[in-house]
Amino acid sequence: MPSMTYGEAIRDALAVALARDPAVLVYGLGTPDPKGVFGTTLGLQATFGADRVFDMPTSENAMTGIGVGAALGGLRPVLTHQRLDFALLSLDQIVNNAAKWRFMFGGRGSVPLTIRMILGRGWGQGPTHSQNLQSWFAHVPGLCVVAPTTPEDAKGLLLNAIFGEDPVIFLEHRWLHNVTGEAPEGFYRIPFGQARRLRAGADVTVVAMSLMSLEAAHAVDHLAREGLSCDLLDLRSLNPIDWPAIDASVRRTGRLLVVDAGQETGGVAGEIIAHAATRLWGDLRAPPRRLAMPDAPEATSPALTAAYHVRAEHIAAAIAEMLGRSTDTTPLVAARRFPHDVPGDWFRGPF
Amino acid sequence: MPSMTYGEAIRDALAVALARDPAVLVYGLGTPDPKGVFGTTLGLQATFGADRVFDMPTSENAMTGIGVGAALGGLRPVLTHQRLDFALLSLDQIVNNAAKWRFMFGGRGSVPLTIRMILGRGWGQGPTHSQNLQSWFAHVPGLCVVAPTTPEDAKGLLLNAIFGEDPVIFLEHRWLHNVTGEAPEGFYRIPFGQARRLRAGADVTVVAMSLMSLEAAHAVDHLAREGLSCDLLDLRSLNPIDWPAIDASVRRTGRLLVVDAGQETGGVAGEIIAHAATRLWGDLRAPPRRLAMPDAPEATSPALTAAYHVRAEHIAAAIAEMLGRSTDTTPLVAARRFPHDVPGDWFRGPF
Amino acid sequence: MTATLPQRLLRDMLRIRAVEEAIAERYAEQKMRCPVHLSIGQEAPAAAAGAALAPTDLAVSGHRAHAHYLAKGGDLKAMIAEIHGKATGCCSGKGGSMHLTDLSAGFVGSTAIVGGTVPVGVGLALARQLAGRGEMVCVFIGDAVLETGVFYESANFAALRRLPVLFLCENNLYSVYSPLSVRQPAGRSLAEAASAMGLNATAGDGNDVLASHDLIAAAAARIRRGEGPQFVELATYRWREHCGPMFDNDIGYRSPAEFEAWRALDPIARLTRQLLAGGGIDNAWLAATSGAIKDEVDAAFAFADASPFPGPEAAFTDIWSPEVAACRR
Amino acid sequence: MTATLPQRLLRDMLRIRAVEEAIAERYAEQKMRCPVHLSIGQEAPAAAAGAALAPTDLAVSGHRAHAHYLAKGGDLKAMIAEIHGKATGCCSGKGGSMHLTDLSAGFVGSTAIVGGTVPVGVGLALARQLAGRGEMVCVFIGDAVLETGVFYESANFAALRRLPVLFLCENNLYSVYSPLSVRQPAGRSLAEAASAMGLNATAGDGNDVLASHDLIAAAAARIRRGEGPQFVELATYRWREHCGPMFDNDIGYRSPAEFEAWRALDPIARLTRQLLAGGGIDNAWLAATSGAIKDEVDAAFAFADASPFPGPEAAFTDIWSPEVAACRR
Ligand SMILES: Cc1ncc(C[n+]2csc(CCOP(=O)(O)OP(=O)(O)O)c2C)c(N)n1
Ligand SMILES: Cc1ncc(C[n+]2csc(CCOP(=O)(O)OP(=O)(O)O)c2C)c(N)n1
Ligand SMILES: [Mg+2]
Ligand SMILES: [Mg+2]
Repeated sequence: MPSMTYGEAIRDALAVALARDPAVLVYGLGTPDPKGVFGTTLGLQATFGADRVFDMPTSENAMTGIGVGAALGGLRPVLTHQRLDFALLSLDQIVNNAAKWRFMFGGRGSVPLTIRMILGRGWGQGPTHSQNLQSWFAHVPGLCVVAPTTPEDAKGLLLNAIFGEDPVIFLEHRWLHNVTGEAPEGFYRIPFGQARRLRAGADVTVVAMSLMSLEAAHAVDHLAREGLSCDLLDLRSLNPIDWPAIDASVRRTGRLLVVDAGQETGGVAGEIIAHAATRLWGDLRAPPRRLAMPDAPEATSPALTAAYHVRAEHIAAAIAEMLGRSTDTTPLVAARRFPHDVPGDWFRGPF
Repeated sequence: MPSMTYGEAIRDALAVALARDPAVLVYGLGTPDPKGVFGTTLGLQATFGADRVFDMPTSENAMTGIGVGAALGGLRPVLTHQRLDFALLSLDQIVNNAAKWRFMFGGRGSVPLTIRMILGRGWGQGPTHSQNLQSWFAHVPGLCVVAPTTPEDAKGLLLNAIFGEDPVIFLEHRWLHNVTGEAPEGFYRIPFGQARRLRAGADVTVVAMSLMSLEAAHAVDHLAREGLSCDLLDLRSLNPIDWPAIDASVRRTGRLLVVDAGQETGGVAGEIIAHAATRLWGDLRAPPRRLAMPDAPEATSPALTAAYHVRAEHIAAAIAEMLGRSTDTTPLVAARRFPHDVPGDWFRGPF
Repeated sequence: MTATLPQRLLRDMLRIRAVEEAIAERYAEQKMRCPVHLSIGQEAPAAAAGAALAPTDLAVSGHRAHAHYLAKGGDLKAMIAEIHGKATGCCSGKGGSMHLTDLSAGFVGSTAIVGGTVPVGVGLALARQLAGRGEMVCVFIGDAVLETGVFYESANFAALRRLPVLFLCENNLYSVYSPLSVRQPAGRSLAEAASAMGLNATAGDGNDVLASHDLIAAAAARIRRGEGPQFVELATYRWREHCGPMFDNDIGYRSPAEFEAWRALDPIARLTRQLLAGGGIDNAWLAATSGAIKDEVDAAFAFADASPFPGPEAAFTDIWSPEVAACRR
Repeated sequence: MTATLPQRLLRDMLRIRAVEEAIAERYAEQKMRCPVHLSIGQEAPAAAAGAALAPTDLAVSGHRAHAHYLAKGGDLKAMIAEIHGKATGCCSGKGGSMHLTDLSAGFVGSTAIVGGTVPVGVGLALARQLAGRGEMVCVFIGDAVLETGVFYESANFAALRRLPVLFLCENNLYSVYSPLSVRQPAGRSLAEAASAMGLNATAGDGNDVLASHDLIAAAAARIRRGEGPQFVELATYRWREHCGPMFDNDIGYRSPAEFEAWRALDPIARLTRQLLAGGGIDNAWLAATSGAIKDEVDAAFAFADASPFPGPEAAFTDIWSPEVAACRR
């Protein structure tokens, strides 16, 4: 399998989809511009034409409804928001039209519309460029929500979104765009509703998603070196959720930590914990736990984001505590050789 | 204390607020029309003038932002949506401006904007006129969310919303408008973050809100006649939540049922159960439980709403089951002498 | 003998009115348990559009859509059954009066959020344009839609891409009980606002069905010639209450005199007089047509009455695609 | 001696440019860790508005707001500290470059969602009108704002209530890297679209600061006379990249020739030439003014550098009011 970045995997998925089916459209602010949505749409207009790959006015609400209409008209549109935050303008169309069309017309018509939303963080993105409202979308009957972590999953889940028959919220974290991994060539689909086991283990079940799965993997690897064995599930799909995988893991470990990529109160982690508490009561040997973004907007100053996000060291410490152990997390912190508010050395601002 | 309907209590709160402070504005679609938003705004324009009590264009997003600006300009606006569903058009202004203004400007400016949202149900309201997205709002840092059940609380919480310094989502259920109760005359405020104990009991803690608190009270009274003793908390405020009251009750009863007025996945009930599972683990003697609207839009046909909502009999059965008992809920069902899709005899359609 | 255009228009208006009046009459029986927004008095724009559009053209609409659905050729029985919440309804009972669809007639859907289908119609037009097909899309809107941001956003994109879409605006002066004066600045016409967005806009008398038809047909012809999106504003008046079966001139938001003035412009009476005078129809035609319509309407109500309700499990289907629904279990 | 209007305008433009260039120069030091949208090249509309508005008038803006904040009298030190994420910043480090506020100068706030402050400005105007006070509100917008639904909704309400609000639109031809041609239909002017909503609209050369000032002052005068909301479109051009400190004429979305043509219209060079020629200023004035500005800018950066960062606990304050925050504990 070729190695590529997460961003390249998304571009690859779009190129494969556009080539495979003339019904596929790719649009959104800046789609054909020289930056190509962080590289994810570069060159697509040149190859597939301005009819199918195009820019749009700053009209998020209408352009979502236009995607709904295009989908009802037989197309498979992919709309991209450079930040999830901008999609707040389009929630009426997402919730009242895209998510409900199939239901409210009794199955007459479906809306295969994919909406990519990029999650911002750090480098002063600030209060309105770094929200992750994933739990909102997961709350809406009729929507699917995916938040892939790896290039392979990003490509396979995006293709599944495009060629499926549901409206899909596709959440991609800006900090994952430069992460590298192997991904199959050509066309393949990864079905929704299946978590991926990133690490197998016996002592505690850790459920994470998106960027948090990478942080959790660092934590789990660190603890493995100290003899603790964690079962790490990358959720991938937030609706539908892979309850069988979570249930099976918790039944084995008796312990559950959920690491949420969104804010704590009313988040996806809470839902998973509620599920475990109500349905896996007898299997839990200790109180379940969650780590999440605090109930606060992300501020702009780097001084105010330093203690804001959940990182590997917090996850490792929480797991150790759940197991009545202690762990020295300094190596985890020391492994990061760049400031806390950037995803890596490659990032020099401004976006 | 005079007796009044819930709708009259809201009208009373608005009249008291308008009379007390010239900064108070009341607006929204139909505010001064002959129906007066189900009676809740009747006559206010005649008394307080068209400058302060007014209709608006069908421009939910701008009219919310205008409320934000008016609040920043020193006013205390109350905006009403005849259905919560219409507010989906205004989420950008609610989340990115109203909820964040104080934070993103470092405390320079606050937004005392009250947004009333009426929750629809039954009589064919259908998929886009009967949503309760309360958990969305409760997820947003900077917003307060209240969902009163009684006339007294409706008035006191609305006055607290209007004269407080936060943006508040005030959720009023259409089926509560005709419910009668006593409410104090004149000006009074009920602070947020305080649940109200509707029934005191020892065997199980039941947490409910809005219309579900009434259903739960029926269930609890029914079970009391069978010797089961429930501690029923009417949440009133969904953000902030009265954790001390919930914690104290669960510590005594060891059992928790949450009855959600919204949909199950990602709902407020899940959050309360997650809280209990993570923080009250040692106090719980049995798995916590929740009842909620199913993860489906509400359909229009009465045949499709008959088994859709949670009613007193479901709550009673769930509680009995949690206590290893059985209960005959036929009296609860028999007590309702009108069709399942209307709040009472007084309702003859269409809205 | 096939009907002349005026005959078709008159027949369609008579049929729409008969259906609406039957709903109004029977609403109190409490068997139609959903909100209904009737078009009695404003049948002309719908009938005119129905005749000007090709059967393969598409249409979308809003809360007051019975007339549009019927004029576009939507199945009457399925609509009445839908309003009754029956399994045989056009949405299998899930949508009610405010959600109508008949894909075989090109009526894609009406929904209940003001302005909500405006971009949907534009998206359908985009799909048609990309497919290189000649069909156009008609988006039925009311005067309040000119207050929604999504209208301007949609119109801008339609103009930008020169999409084959017609915005057909029935200006009946009111949004619920609110007159235009509390919603839009005095002296600004709807057509002007639309025109400034890049739509080719015309306006006319929405109680004159022949003139309305000419305006719409001309706009449709421009669309088919590739001249881009069009806007037609038709002045008309709703006779009954905003939602529900009653008259409401007594409650104070509009004067009985205003109502009477508009009722005198009844588009059906007007065309009937015209055709009777000019020999386009005779009383026999009228009696036969009304009789046939009455039978059809009665049959539709009988069909709805006789139809079964959906089973309770149907409340939980058609939410996700079958594949996704399967893994949510 | 007090400055003449042209002197004030020139000084304000020079000051804005000096601040922006200082930011651009130092951005690579990675101490300003937030997105910055510079107004270099398009200083004239801001300076003109700053001079035409009264200090008690209010203003709101969007992502590209440094110039507006400074022209309205916003505190320079607090802005530079804010961009540095310092506790002394105008938002105590919470907002960064895209969130500026100085209530004492009437600059209520700028935010980062395109169109987001448009209704906020209208709401402020409503509050001012109801208070019976003479102040007006200026809403700074870019050309992309004419694509947002909220603009039309807000303009409609402003026109309906004849609110004292000025929409000041800097048309710099681009939204990020997207030219107007991919966003709005050819041949439609922004001012026309605004005018059709009921705003009194004028348009002019945004690189001619004196003409811009006259247009804005005339619009402001109409507002103060109670003639209702106004719209002024000023044509201008952003010299640097959309976001960040660099030039970007090499990346292909616009031609170097276009850039050079606009740069030749530099509003600062133009007014400088004019004033030097007409005796409105001399070289000594220029040197003194530039020197004072340089000192002020250097002092602002020194202030920012010397200022402390906010403590980490400040990440979790100012979310709810103190009363509500207390019961969330
Ligand atoms: C976004 C939204 N806001 C409010 C409503 C409530 N509402 C239902 S119909 C209606 C009036 C619409 O008026 P108009 O478009 O003129 O159509 P008419 O009823 O006159 O045919 C309103 C405001 C709604 N359905 N959706
Ligand atoms: C609702 C929304 N959509 C998209 C963006 C991304 N965005 C930031 S600035 C900008 C361009 C705005 O262009 P214009 O209004 O012309 O202002 P300019 O940058 O040219 O000064 C865009 C699209 C945003 N901030 N908000
Ligand atoms: Mg109307
Ligand atoms: Mg621009």
